[in-house]
This record gives sequence, structure tokens and C-alpha cells, in this order.
Amino acid sequence: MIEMTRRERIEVLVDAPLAPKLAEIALASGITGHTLIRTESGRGRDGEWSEDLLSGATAKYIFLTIANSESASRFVQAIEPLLESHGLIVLRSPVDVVRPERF
Amino acid sequence: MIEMTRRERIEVLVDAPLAPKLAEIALASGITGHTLIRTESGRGRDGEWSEDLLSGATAKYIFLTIANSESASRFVQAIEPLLESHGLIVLRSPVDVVRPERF
Amino acid sequence: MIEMTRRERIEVLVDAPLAPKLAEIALASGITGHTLIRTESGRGRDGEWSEDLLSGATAKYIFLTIANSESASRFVQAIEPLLESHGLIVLRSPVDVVRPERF
Amino acid sequence: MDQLTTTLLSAPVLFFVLGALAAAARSDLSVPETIAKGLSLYLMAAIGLKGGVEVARAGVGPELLSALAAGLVLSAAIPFLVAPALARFGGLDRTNTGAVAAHYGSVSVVTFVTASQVYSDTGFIIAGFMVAVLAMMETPAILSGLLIARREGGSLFSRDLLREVLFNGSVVLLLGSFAIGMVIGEDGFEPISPLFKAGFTGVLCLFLLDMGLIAMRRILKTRSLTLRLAALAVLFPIVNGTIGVLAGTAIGLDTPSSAALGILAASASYIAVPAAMRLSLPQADAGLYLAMSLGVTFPFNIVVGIPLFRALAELLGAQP
Amino acid sequence: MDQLTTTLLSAPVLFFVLGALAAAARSDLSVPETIAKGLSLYLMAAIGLKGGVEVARAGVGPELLSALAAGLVLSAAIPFLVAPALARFGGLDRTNTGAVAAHYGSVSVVTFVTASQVYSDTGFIIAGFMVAVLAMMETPAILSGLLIARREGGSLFSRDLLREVLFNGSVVLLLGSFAIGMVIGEDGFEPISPLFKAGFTGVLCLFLLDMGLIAMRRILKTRSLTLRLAALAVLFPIVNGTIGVLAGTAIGLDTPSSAALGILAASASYIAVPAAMRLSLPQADAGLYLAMSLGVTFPFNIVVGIPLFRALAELLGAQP
Amino acid sequence: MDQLTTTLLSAPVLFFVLGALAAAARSDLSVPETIAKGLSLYLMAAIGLKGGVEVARAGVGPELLSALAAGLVLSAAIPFLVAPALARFGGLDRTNTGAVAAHYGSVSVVTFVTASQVYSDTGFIIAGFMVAVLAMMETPAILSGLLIARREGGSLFSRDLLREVLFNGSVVLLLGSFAIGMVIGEDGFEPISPLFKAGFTGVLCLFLLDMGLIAMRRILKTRSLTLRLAALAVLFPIVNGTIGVLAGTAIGLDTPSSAALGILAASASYIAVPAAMRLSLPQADAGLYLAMSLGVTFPFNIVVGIPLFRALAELLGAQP
Ligand SMILES: Nc1ncnc2c1ncn2[C@@H]1O[C@H](COP(=O)(O)O)[C@@H](O)[C@H]1O
Ligand SMILES: Nc1ncnc2c1ncn2[C@@H]1O[C@H](COP(=O)(O)O)[C@@H](O)[C@H]1O
Ligand SMILES: Nc1ncnc2c1ncn2[C@@H]1O[C@H](COP(=O)(O)O)[C@@H](O)[C@H]1O
Ligand code: NA
Ligand code: NA
Ligand code: NA
Repeated sequence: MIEMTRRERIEVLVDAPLAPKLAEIALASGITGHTLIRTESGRGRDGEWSEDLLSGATAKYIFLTIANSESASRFVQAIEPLLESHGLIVLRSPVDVVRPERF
Repeated sequence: MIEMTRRERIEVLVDAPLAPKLAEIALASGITGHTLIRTESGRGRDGEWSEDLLSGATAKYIFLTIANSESASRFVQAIEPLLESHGLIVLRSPVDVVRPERF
Repeated sequence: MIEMTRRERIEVLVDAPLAPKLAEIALASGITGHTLIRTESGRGRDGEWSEDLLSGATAKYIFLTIANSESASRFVQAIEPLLESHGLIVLRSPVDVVRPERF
Repeated sequence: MDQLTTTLLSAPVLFFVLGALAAAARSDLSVPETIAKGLSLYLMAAIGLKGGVEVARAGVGPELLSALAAGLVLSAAIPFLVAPALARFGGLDRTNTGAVAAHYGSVSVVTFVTASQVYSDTGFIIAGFMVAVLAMMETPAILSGLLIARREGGSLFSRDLLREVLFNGSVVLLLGSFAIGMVIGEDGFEPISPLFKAGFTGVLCLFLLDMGLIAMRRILKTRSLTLRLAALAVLFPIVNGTIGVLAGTAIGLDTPSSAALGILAASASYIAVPAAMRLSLPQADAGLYLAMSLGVTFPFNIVVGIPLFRALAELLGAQP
Repeated sequence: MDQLTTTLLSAPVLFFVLGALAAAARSDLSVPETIAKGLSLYLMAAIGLKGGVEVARAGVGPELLSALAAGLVLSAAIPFLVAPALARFGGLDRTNTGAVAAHYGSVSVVTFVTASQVYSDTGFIIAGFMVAVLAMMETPAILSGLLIARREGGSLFSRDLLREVLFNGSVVLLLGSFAIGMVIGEDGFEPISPLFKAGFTGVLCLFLLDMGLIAMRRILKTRSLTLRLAALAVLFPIVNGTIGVLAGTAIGLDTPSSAALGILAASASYIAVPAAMRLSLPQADAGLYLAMSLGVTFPFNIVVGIPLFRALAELLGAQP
Repeated sequence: MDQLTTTLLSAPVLFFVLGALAAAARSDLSVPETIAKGLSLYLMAAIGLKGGVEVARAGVGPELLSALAAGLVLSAAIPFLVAPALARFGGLDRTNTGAVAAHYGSVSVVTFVTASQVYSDTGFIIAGFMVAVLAMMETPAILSGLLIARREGGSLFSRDLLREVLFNGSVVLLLGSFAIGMVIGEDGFEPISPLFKAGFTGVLCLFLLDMGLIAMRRILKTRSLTLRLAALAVLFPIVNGTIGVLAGTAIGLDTPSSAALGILAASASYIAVPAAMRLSLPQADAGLYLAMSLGVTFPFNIVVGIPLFRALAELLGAQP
């Protein structure tokens, strides 16, 4: 059986215009890669949003990154100031990966 | 280090026309928010589906919601009747969040 | 309360042209279904990619499949040869499902 | 049979055939879904406007009302007509019978649009008000289908369903554009006619290219389409279309409009009804009803139905 | 008031109304987001080209410079003008005041485009160079809005913001197409005029259909739009538009261009500014500023503002 | 050099430059991917139809066969021609050499389309059958590239690859539209000519705007494009294009068609081949081959290649 290693899965729900900023922060936290996932719509404390808008101002992505425990913590720490102001949602959970040296 | 708290991550694979109904049920179960994620295609017991269809009738979303344990259970309970009839797939896993009072 | 059963969640980040191949391998490993999730862009060792390209050659999907432990292991084993050559990322984590006999 | 050749060798039909062949050869040719949706919005707005402008020019006669009534009856009745065949000969259960039957009572906008284009190229002009009949026939069939499936009230989605039925996107766009066309008339239509009139046939070609791809892929992918059901998907348009042409002639429509009523009766929905069925009869097999309506009946109507119902209408119209 | 009828019964405005009604009836009619984005790219390229070709034909006079200066001042000043009303009468905090104010200083491309189309149908022709004024007015208001919100330098996104402000997609496309229009002139425009000129009004119809849907849904969905704020969203265009027409007349623009300057001052951004605010003032309520600019002010301008500012400009133009 | 000015100042080329400048200024201007895909489907259908209608009018001569043969040989041979330079001067490994080489053997539809538009504006008309040559040259290069990379049979994807090669979407659409054009002829083309002919240059402008954005972003984002490789991406079109013009003249094509064969040989694929390489040579660096073909060679051909190969063809055509 292929050996798998424990890593951290971090997901951040983020406004589209802010996504590049998160990528910068991730890089600065020593995280080598990420993937943006498309969302369609949602509902939160501010009511509903959806992509149907011309400006793209209310679109959101899920910023997914796999990292080792230290980088993950550094990253979550670094985006802390944005959490309240930008209404980010941050999820963290363990995941097993192949080729762990990549992350 | 930022403190993170355990919550439940519920994901439901759902037909596009049914997604608003799930949102209503979530609200009624005391869940404050959700996010719909776009899918492209898939395969199940009924064969393949994909978005390529004009009617949007066979499109599916992933309905993602983070909730505390009680709300999550209420929600899963409430969508039970739809499971078989609408071919829903329900996934539940633990996740750590920041600002747990939101969920 | 509804009873939920432990299964495996396998996610593979995969180049769009390769996705049908993964579906074949999954089927051969005894996995009955899967769902492809849309991504938008990302960054890895080879630099950034995004969907903005005409050819679709650099688009990626997340191939999500829920399986029992044996099928999951067979599947991960079977895609091993593609891991390095096609730059796949494979994630595995436990998840609770309803109607476990489906997976 | 010269007419058949004209239909078959018109650009829109040839693009449909090209799409079907490409899909059969497993080519990766595809039209992005949103582009197809955009094209279909355009086609509905254009056909609505054209109808409205035409009615503004020619005025509303008494035929409009009788045509609307005929459309309503056809849409509501056809599901009950086809249901026994689906259940007994096709072997479907009650739910699937209801779902498939609803598709055949409703109509296909693109079949109508293609017919009206192909006809008008040879001077066989459908009356403008038939667009209103088209819109009228979209949704009554849904209720009939649900009745057949015996899904009674108090249901989870009934309110949503009613809205879907009454304010369905394509009905709103068709009738709205029709009304706009009536308000602006020929003069007001002039500045928008380069887009909505001159561009029309070309857009139809691209749309039918996509329909060819989708229809053929649908057939290739479906598991539940038996030979018997495929035969029904050919039989239904012939029978329903004939009834439509007869009804049109009986209520005194002009020959092209009788043919058009035949086309409407013969065609099966693949936009409004599948979405409604997914919501109201989720247990029904979507692969099946789409394969029948989109995979078999649609191509049959485009290639055979369009010239057939014209010929039939002309035959009946020539009767004393 | 014949003019009002002409505006209200033109196809683009009727499609806008159709969209609003459909959304109010909770119809599922929708234009896919990418299609709408494509249409808006087309409209900006077309209006830019048209302006440039016009300037190439008529030459650049001294009015261009004074019009550009007037536009710059209006865009930068209007946010400071509306801010006190938003804060005191509307009860907004500083952040939301700044964010909303920025929208009213900036402009709505589609309002301008609709006005220029509706006007030109009755021979009331806006000067070509007003497109450059349109582009000029897009972004200064963003800086004013941030000043009002007191978000000072050293900030997280200031570099990105500056780029957003200077090389914003719609500004680049408008000015770029304008420049291309000037270079190619009437001769070079000929081969592309079937798409960019003949197709224009039709595309505008489809786009406004979508705007009607979005505007109405925005209103129905928003929680934070109070009656007072809605009243301001009607008052602002009246006041700002009047100032714009006065300014245009004062600097000696011809009557249609003065009306156009009024339209620009009256209109509120819903493309460039929301994106910038999401980045720079993320704490501001996006639902609110979009509801005001897109849900109230935009429809008001399309239906009332366009004929109003024309009447005002004609009144002032007739003065000795 | 008047010709160079005509090319450079035509609307499509100016829009390309606008896109490149906007991307260089890091503007957020962008054309949604699906819109671009829709425009490219339109361009391929239009160019195919045009070619087919032209052949229906002029008939098929013996040049068609020799041109097809020349195209086949050029597409299959050019990869072997450029491979040594890529490996030795460019320093690429075998896999990347094969992948990049395949791109240069294949063709760019948009380069061809732009050339045929720019040429025809000045009465320099490419023969209709060259569209068939275009389609013919799309895919043989893929097999040559794989041979160079020494990826032998028994491979994981060989069946998929063969289908990709034979029934590639753009090949099917080009040849299918070409066939439809031949069947319908000039009369059948008339109802669809407003969309496919009158709209053509305008759509090309919007598409090239997007290509400018993509090409420039590709260059800015790529890490692996060395100066040497960039130099090759300029050298290859000059050499290959010259060979193409010579071949065209040698087999007796008319002057514009010889120039077109030069354009085809000079151009590099950025649609069919990248997708095939991603599947068959996934280890090759996609950033690199796209930067070379799309970022360097494409702009070079649009701006320099189009006038250059015309001048060359005219020079050779004037020889006794
Ligand atoms: N740590 C990571 N977390 C999430 N996605 C990643 C990560 N690393 C790489 N990726 C994704 O995998 C793709 C290929 O990675 P690579 O093989 O490193 O170029 C990238 O473009 C990202 O979309
Ligand atoms: N409990 C939740 N589960 C999943 N997504 C959520 C949840 N709460 C909020 N969201 C998402 O986060 C966005 C912003 O939330 P809020 O800051 O509460 O307006 C919402 O629009 C949703 O897309
Ligand atoms: N094991 C699985 N893992 C992930 N997605 C699945 C799985 N099984 C089914 N699905 C998804 O659920 C949809 C409906 O499944 P079914 O009800 O089996 O037709 C499929 O089309 C897939 O998109
Ligand atoms: Na019918
Ligand atoms: Na303004
Ligand atoms: Na080439």
C-alpha cells in the first residue's frame, strides 16, 4: 500500500478581489501552492450573494491549500487581521497526502 | 497561535433546482450560512451527468455548510426524506474554525 | 439521530484532459461514482495556471470520490504511476456518510 | 419531395447534422453551456419580437383566440394521450410515465423557430400570433404530467412549482418580447432589426450545431432508452403532429399556421419541463426523458417533421 | 412630454422594464453572468469606437479640454457633496458613507450608452468626445470616497488600488477603443460597423433586460436599504444631474452634450467602483451600495433622468 | 511599406495591440473564457463556410490536391526541422523539444483568419480551398512531435490521442463548415451572411483584444522562457514561413494563396496542440510552449508576418 502522510488542509472562503492577496500571504508563510475553487452563491450574516453581478465584486472563491502544520499555523496567523474586516471564513482539517515532501 | 474550535462540516451533493430548498431547511435547523460550490460533471448509479445541458436540469452543486454539532444533526435529520427520492449524497466531517461563535 | 458510517474521501487535483482517465481507473478499482469540481486557478512548483486559456489545456478539476477503505486504497495504488508524471495531488480523509451501502 | 431537400440542405439543418456526426465520432467539439444559453435567450427574444411586430402590423383576428384555446387543450391533453403507450408498450412505471408524458405535451422552442425559418425561406409564412400559442403551450403539460404521476397537493415544492409553471423564464421572455414587439411596431423594430432579424438564421445555425452535439451525446450516454421507447419517441411526434395540423385546419388557421400547430404538438420540451420534473418528480429518470425528447424526437422533427407537417397542412388546406 | 413617451416606449427601455417585471414576479429568467460581461465589453468597445470615429471626423475642439476638466471636477467633488446627506439624513457610518459616495461621483456606462442611443433616435446627437469624458469620470470618485472614509496611506492594498484606479478594465477599454476609433477613422470603421454599429441597439436591449433583472433582484434581496436611503438614491441623480447640465451649458457645450454631462453626473457606478470598494473598504455593506446605485438610481435615470436632463438642457440652451 | 501601415493600422491588429498594452499595464481588463471560446467557434465556422462557398463558386482545381499534400508535408516535417535548434541552441530536453516542435508544425487558426481579413481588405484574396489546407495542417505535427519525444506505442492514452488527432474539435468544425459551405453555395449562404460575413471583422477585433491580453500575460507570467528560446520563437516563423511561401509558389498556387501557405507554416498552434501535449507529454512544460507559441510567435506573425509573407509571395510571384 502506498504510504500517506498527515498534512493540514486549509480552506478560506474569500472575496474574489482579495484572492491574490491571500496567495501572497501563503507564499510568505512558506506555503508553496494553492488552488482556487469556484463557488456559485451563498448566504451569511449579510444576506445572500451570488455571482450574478456584473462587477464581480461579490463573487467568492474557496482558497484551498495543503501545508504542513507549521506553515499552516503561520498562514492562519497571518490572515488573522483580515478575518473580521473582510468576512473570511477559515477551515482547517487533517488530510493524508502522497509525496508529502511537496507540502 | 490562534485558537481554533471544532465544528462540523456538512456537504450535500444536490441537484441545482433543489439547492434553494436545502438553504431553507438549513435556516430552519438553525444554521446561519452556507456556500454553494460549482461542479462540472459526475457519475453515479444513474450513469453520467454533466452541465452541458440547456435546461440546467441535470446540473448539481455541492452545498457546503459549517455548523455546530446540534444544528448539523438537526439538518441531516431534516433532509433525510429527500435523500433517497432526490439522490442526495451527504458527507459529514469535523473541521476546525476561527471565530466559532459564528457557526 | 440518523446513523452515519465512516468512509474515505479521496480528492485528486487533475488536469482537465486527464479527468476521464481517472474515472476509468476509479471504476476499475470498484468505485461506483465520482464528482468533478470546478477550479479557477492555482499556483504550484511550475508557477501559476488559470482557466483563461483558449485551449483548456491548463484547466484543472478536483476529482472527488467517496469510497470504502479497500476501494480507496486500490484507487490510490492504481493512480500512483500518474502522480509524478502528471503532477497530481492526492488527498485522503475520513468522512461520515448516510446510506453507506452506496459507496 | 423537393421541399424535403430544401429543408435538409438548409444551413441550420446541416449544422445540426454536423453536430450529431461530430458527437457520433466522439469529437471533443463543444459549445460552452453559457454560450448556448445566451444563444437561446437571443432566439426567444427574436422570435417573440418578430411575432409581436407582425401582430402589430396585421392586427389581432379571432383566430388568435381559437389558436390559443387549441394550444391549451393540446398541451394539456397530449400527456394523457401518450401515457398509456408509455406505460403499457414502453413498460414505464407511473412516475416515469408522468414525467415523459409532460415533455410531449409541452413544446420545443427551437423546433418551432427552425420550422418558421425554413418555411419562410420558401415563402410559407407562419402567422405572428403563433408565438403566443407557443408560449401558451409550454407549461399546461407539466400539470397533466404530475396528475398522471399522481403526485398530489400538500407537496414539498408545490409553491415553487406553480411559480415555475407561471413565470417560467422562457414563457416570460417569449411573451414579454411579443408584447414589446406589439408596442414598438415596425418602426420601433427598425433600429434593432440588424441584430434580431438579419442575424437570426446565423445564430440558429450555431445553436443547432450545439443541439446536434447534445442530442447525439444524450443518446450515446443513456442506458435506459429501450428500442420500444425509441420507437414511441418517433411515433409520438407523427401522431401528435397530425392531430395538431388537423386541429389547426379545423379551427380555420391559414395553411402555414396549421403546419406550425402541428410542429408545436409534435415537438417535445427539453428546457422548461426537464427542470420542472427534476424538482417535482425527482425519482423519474432524467436520462430517459432527455434521451427521448432531445435525442430522438427533436432530430426527428427537425429532419422529417418540418417538411411532413407542411405537406400535410398543404394537403388539408387544398381540400374544399 | 412626447419625448418621455419616446424614451419609455423605445425597445431598450422596454426590455429593461420586462427584466424588472420578470424579477418582481420571481421568474427564473436569467442572463448568464459571462454573457452579460461579454455584452458589456461589446457595448464599451462600440461606444468608444463610435466616439473616436466621430472625433476623427469632426476634429478636436477646445470644448474637449474643458469638458474633460468639468468631468474630472464633477467626479471628484460629487462624493463630498452627497456624503453629508448620507451620514446625517441616511444615518450611515463613515465607512459606508465613503463607499456609497464614491459610487455617485463615478458614472454608469450603460446609462450613458442608453441615453446616447435614445437621444440619437430623435436626432439629438451627443458629441463624440463625451466618451472620453465618460472614461475620465470613472475613477476620481474612488479616491474621494476613500478620503471621506478616512482610510489613509500605508494601507494593505494601496498599490493594487492605484492600479485599479488607473488601469481599470472599463477605462482602458473605453479609452483604447476611442483611440482606435480616432486612428482608423470613418474608412477604417466601415468593415467593423455591421457589428459595432448596426448591432448596437439590439445588444443594448439584451443587456438592459439583464440589468432589469439584476436591479429588481438587488432591491428585493437587500436588507439594509431604508426608505431614507432610497429617497436619497432618487434625490442624488436629480441634484447631480442638474449640476452636470448647468456645468455643461456654462462651459459652452452644445445642448446634447450638456444633457450628456448631466446624465454622467446623475449616474452612479455599479461596475468599477463596487470592485474597488470591496478591496479597499471591505467593511462597507456591498448589498447597500449596489441596491442604491443599481436598484434605485439606475432605473430612475433610465426612465426619468434621460428625458429630464434633455428637457433641462434644451431649456437652458434656449436661454439667451 | 504602405502595406505594413495598412496591416498595423487595421482595426483587428489595433485591438490586439490594445489588449497587449492593457495586460502590460497590469489592467484587470479581461474577456471571460467562455466568451472567447464562443468567438473562436464563430470564427472557425465563418472561415469554413466562406471557404466552402468560395470553392462551390470557383470549383475545385488540381491545386487543391497539391496544396493539401504540401500542407501535410509541411506540418509533419517542420517539427523535425525545428527540433535540433530547440535541443541544441535552446537547451531543451527531449520531451520539451518534442512538445514545442509539435506546436510549430501545426497552425494557428486566428493568424490565418486575420491574414485573410487584412489581405482581402486590399483585394489580395486567398483561395477558398486554403481553409481545407488549414484544417489538414492542424494535427500531423502532433505525431511528429511525439516521435521526437520518443514516446512509443503501448502508451496509456494512445487511443484517446488518435481520436484527438482525427476528430479534434477545431478540425471537425472547420471541415464541417467548409463542407456545409460547399453544399449550400452562394444562394444558401445569403440568409446567414449577415452573421457570418458582415459581423466577421468586428468579432475578430474582440477576439484579438483577448488574444493580446492572453499573449502578454503569458509572457509576463512565464519563468522558463529564456532569451534564446524567445529568439527561436521569432526565427521559426521567419524560416518556416519562407519555406511555406516557396512551397506554395513552387506548386503553382496563386500569389495570395502562396502567402497564406507561408502564414500557415509560420504560425504555431495554441489550441489543438497544447491540449494534446497535456495529455500525451504531461511532463513537458505547458508554460513554456504556450509562452513561445502564444506569447511570441503569434504577435510576431500578426504584426510582422502577415505583411512579410505577402511581400515575399509578391516578389516570387513576379519572377518569370
Ligand atoms: N500546497 C498546495 N495546496 C493546494 N493546491 C496545490 C498545492 N500545491 C500545488 N497545488 C495545485 O497543484 C497544481 C500543480 O502543482 P505543481 O505540480 O506543484 O505545479 C498547482 O497549480 C496548484 O493548483
Ligand atoms: N455556516 C456557514 N457555512 C458555510 N458557509 C458560510 C457559513 N456562514 C457564512 N458562509 C459563507 O460566508 C459568506 C460570508 O458570510 P458572512 O460574513 O456571515 O456574511 C456567506 O455569504 C457564505 O457564502
Ligand atoms: N462515490 C461517490 N463519490 C462522489 N460522488 C458520487 C459518488 N457516487 C455518486 N456521486 C455523485 O452523485 C451523483 C448521483 O449519484 P447516483 O444517485 O448514484 O446517480 C452522481 O452523478 C455523482 O456526481
Ligand atoms: Na408537444
Ligand atoms: Na455620477
Ligand atoms: Na506552422
